Amino acid sequence: MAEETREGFEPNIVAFLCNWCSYAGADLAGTSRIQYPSNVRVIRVMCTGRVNPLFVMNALQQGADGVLVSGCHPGDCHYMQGNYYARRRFTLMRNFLEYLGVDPARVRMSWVSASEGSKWKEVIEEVVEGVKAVGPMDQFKRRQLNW
Amino acid sequence: MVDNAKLKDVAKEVISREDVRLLIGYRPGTYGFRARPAFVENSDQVDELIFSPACVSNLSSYLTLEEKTPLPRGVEPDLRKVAVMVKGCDSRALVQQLVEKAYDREHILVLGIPCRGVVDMAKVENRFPGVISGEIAMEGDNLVFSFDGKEETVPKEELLAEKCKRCRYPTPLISDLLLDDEVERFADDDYSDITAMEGKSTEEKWAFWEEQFSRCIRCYSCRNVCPMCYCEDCVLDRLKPVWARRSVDISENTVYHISRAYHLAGRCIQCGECERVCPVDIPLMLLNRKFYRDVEELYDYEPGIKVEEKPLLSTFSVDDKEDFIL
Amino acid sequence: MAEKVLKKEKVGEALKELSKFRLFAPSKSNGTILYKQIEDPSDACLDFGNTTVPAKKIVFPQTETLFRFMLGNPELKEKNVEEEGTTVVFGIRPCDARAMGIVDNLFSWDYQDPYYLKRRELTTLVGLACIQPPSINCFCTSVGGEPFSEENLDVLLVDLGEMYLFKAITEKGEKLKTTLGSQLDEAPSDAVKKSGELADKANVQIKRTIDTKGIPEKLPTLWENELWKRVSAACLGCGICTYLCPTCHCFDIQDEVEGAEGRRARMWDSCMFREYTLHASGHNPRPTRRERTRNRINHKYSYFPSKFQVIACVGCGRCINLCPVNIDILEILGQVVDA
Amino acid sequence: MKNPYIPYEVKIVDAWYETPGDRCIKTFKVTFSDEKIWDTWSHQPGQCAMVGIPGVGESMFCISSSPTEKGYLRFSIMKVGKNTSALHELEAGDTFFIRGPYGNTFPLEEWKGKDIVTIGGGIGQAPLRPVIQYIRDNRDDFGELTVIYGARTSADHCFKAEFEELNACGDACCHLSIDVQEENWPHFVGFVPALLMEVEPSPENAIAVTCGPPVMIKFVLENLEKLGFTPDQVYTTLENRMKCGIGKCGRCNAGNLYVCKDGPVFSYAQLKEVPEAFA
Repeated sequence: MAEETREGFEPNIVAFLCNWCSYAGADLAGTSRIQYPSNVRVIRVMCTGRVNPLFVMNALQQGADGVLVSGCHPGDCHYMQGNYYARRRFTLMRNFLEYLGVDPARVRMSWVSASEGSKWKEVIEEVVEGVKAVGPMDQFKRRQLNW
Repeated sequence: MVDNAKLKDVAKEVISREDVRLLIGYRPGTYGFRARPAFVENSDQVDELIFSPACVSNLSSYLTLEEKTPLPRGVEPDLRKVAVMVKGCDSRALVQQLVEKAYDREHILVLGIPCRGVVDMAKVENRFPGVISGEIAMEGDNLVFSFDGKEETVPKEELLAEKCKRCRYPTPLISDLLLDDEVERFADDDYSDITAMEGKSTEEKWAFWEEQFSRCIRCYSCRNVCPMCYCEDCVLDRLKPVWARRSVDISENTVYHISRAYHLAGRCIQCGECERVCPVDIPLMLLNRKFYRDVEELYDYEPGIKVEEKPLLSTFSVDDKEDFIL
Repeated sequence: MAEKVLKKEKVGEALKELSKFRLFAPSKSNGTILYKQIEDPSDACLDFGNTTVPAKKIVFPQTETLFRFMLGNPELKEKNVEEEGTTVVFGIRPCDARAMGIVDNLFSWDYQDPYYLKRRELTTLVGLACIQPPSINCFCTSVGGEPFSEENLDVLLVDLGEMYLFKAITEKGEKLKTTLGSQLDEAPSDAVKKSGELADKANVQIKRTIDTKGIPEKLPTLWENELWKRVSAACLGCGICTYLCPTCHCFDIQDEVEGAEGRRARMWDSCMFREYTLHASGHNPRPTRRERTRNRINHKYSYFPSKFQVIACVGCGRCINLCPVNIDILEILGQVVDA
Repeated sequence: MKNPYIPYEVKIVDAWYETPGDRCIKTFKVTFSDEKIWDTWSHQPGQCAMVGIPGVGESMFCISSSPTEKGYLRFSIMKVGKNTSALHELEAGDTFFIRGPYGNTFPLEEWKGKDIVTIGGGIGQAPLRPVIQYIRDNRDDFGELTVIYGARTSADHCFKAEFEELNACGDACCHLSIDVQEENWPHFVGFVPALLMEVEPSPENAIAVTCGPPVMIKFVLENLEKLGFTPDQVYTTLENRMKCGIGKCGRCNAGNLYVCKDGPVFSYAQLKEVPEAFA
């Protein structure tokens, strides 16, 4: 059964990208015609520090199979420190979700700068591969059948 | 063990002070071996005050629980101190509330109770079912139960609350008056329950938590009893936007429990109240303690120890671990 | 008419037979006794005090859909309760059954509530008499109930040691008796007498009591009494006392949307929550826990009796047993009497 | 048996803003999408309806049109929360859903032959409007009609054109007020209770109906007593948070009265017995 659903499974990935680095990096990948998996849906935020862990949970509830939070490299944050706060937050969040039985491959974080179009491609490929390996999110996704 | 006669004397003195408006302590409960919170406003009420191993409640919750209604025109707010009795674990809630600047230090008067442990009331009621009225005292390493004109002695480790068996801070970390001699640390935490859970497979973990969360009826007692959950307007009650829907199903319950536990990351001081009050016995401390252990391991941080500390998630270190980041 | 008994070794068989319906019975989950839909008879646990969550959740689920819709489409698809089919609640305590009778008043008052009433119609209640009060805080005898009360039950089971006396009370009960046919045996001649003795013994084992006479009339006169501040001082404002009360019936209605699909659903609500009465303007007619506690007690012991001539409390003791800070309705009522 | 939780779809015939600002008031004139519902629908002044949009929610509003105004219903709604904000997005041609009518009515039959004084403040005029309209449409059945109304500023006045028309046609005597003086304001300046004392209506064979913010009601009731109105000559409406509208969900009670079923219209004599009425 699990094998069947995983066959040809194309995950939905929600990516929260910071305006100054990762969003520009993804943009650069696009304008440079770098091919990367189309599973990702991008939400632009001003800084990774703005990403509330509730956003991640809400995405997983609503049908995302994986979530990526990506921002500037440490030391490069447009707001000086936002990504440092985010790093602590998501380290704990990821450990916790793993503890509950949600595979850590579903919640990822990356540093992608505005010039790293090719890194963006690698990151997305790795995230998509990871989520494909663990299959569709079925733990606490909203189940409409029970309605 | 705190001498109850002395306790009453101190309480009388405190509540008679002009700068104290309220004293929060314990009094006997209405049935069985229970004790419950007492709110003393004048010296006539101090006679009912007690302290015993039945005094499980963390009274520091009440410092942030008061609902204020607009005062009538011309009436000045009562800014006098609130005196509160705290055990070792409870005192850490005060410290953490002060770290977060929930109120001013001058607002409270802390009556510290060095504590040798309190009972797990469920275990007690299982051991002595159907007792209408009884008292518990601690003598050395034994608990003495008196009821129906008789006394029974039980070794304390049999009926002690789980949190007490892991307690690192039996003596209050903050106090204006200490009601007894300091108690040396008599236990420590090896996090064996957490490691055991971490050792399970992803499927086993979720199967376990799914069963736990599906029992939840969302009465919010775990949130309301928590001394660290004091937001006036809880994010989980909001209608715009809705983060956790009011409907009770595994999805919303999971989000509720993740949010509750996560909001206590680096803030939970391990008083165990949430787990104690849960009517459907969800092992909430197993969630809170995971964060507690991680925070200690990753950031060498223990909440509720020093008033001067900064809250964990509003600080960072450039060298924080980041091995999972791509 | 010959009485029947259900021998304990045949309980499993009987449950198997009943599981062709939507069958609920007490079940142990992590040490907590809760009603659970039973497919495997071994999941049921009849050796219990009382369930933590009352049986009301079977006829009045904590969350239930009222109707579904697609966004932008005016067609509203009403939830069909009939589809749930015949339901049997096995092992309900007499207090919980009595509570359903009390709540029936509310849901059939003026406007008929189709969801609740349909479910009540589909449900057969197989009660289990309390040989011993399940907790020291049981006080059913003070509010018109009894450990062996047959009120609102379709069948009453009495534990006689080796077997349960099977007493069909209503037509639905007789029907169930027919369904169980071969699982039931002829009762020994002394069974009814034995059951009567047990009932007398059970009544006197209730330790806590209160004389409720006059309370409904007295409560309105105590509106500004200082007792309300005293009894509510420790209240945390959680929903335990109301969610776990078998007669509490308040609900909230919320709309939920997933993509283009939506539903309007109702879910339990509690008068002990601040949001319960909060106006959109920010004004709250019950601004503190003092007013909310006062409303809870008044609703059960004054408002409800003034409308339906019955106290909305069955003395199951759950709100006392499970209150985190030992707020005790018997103590409150005692203060009302003394005030 | 009709399921009382299932609402009817209505279509907006016309919609306009009564007042500007953050808490603006918009009036909707609606008719049932299914014309046949008119055959079973009947409401009286004072009654309410649950108004909502599936996917957003519903809330209780008074029906601000009189049953004598055939073929449509009116709702005047202030923007305060989630549901009202969504309703304000709607324009003529759009649809929303209503169910009702709920609650009791103003006892207009009993009031026949009497002088009527309405005292309203802000959006509180909405439940009074059907009373005024009903009297206008049955003008000979009633005595003198005095309309007292105030809002914070002249821009915050609801139903402006209707007041002008009322005065002009002689059906009623209108007295308007604003809280603070503005340029070119010809009428009273001050709070509604003060305007009431200025107008000084006679309590003889008269009925007073008041609706508005709680503070205003409190002082209006006091002043009516000073003017000699007895509590059974004074009527008002209550409002509370509601969910079901049919006496089940429990939250709208004031003492032992359900506002949705026993109300919203109460005489002051009734409310004096209910301690929670003005909470």
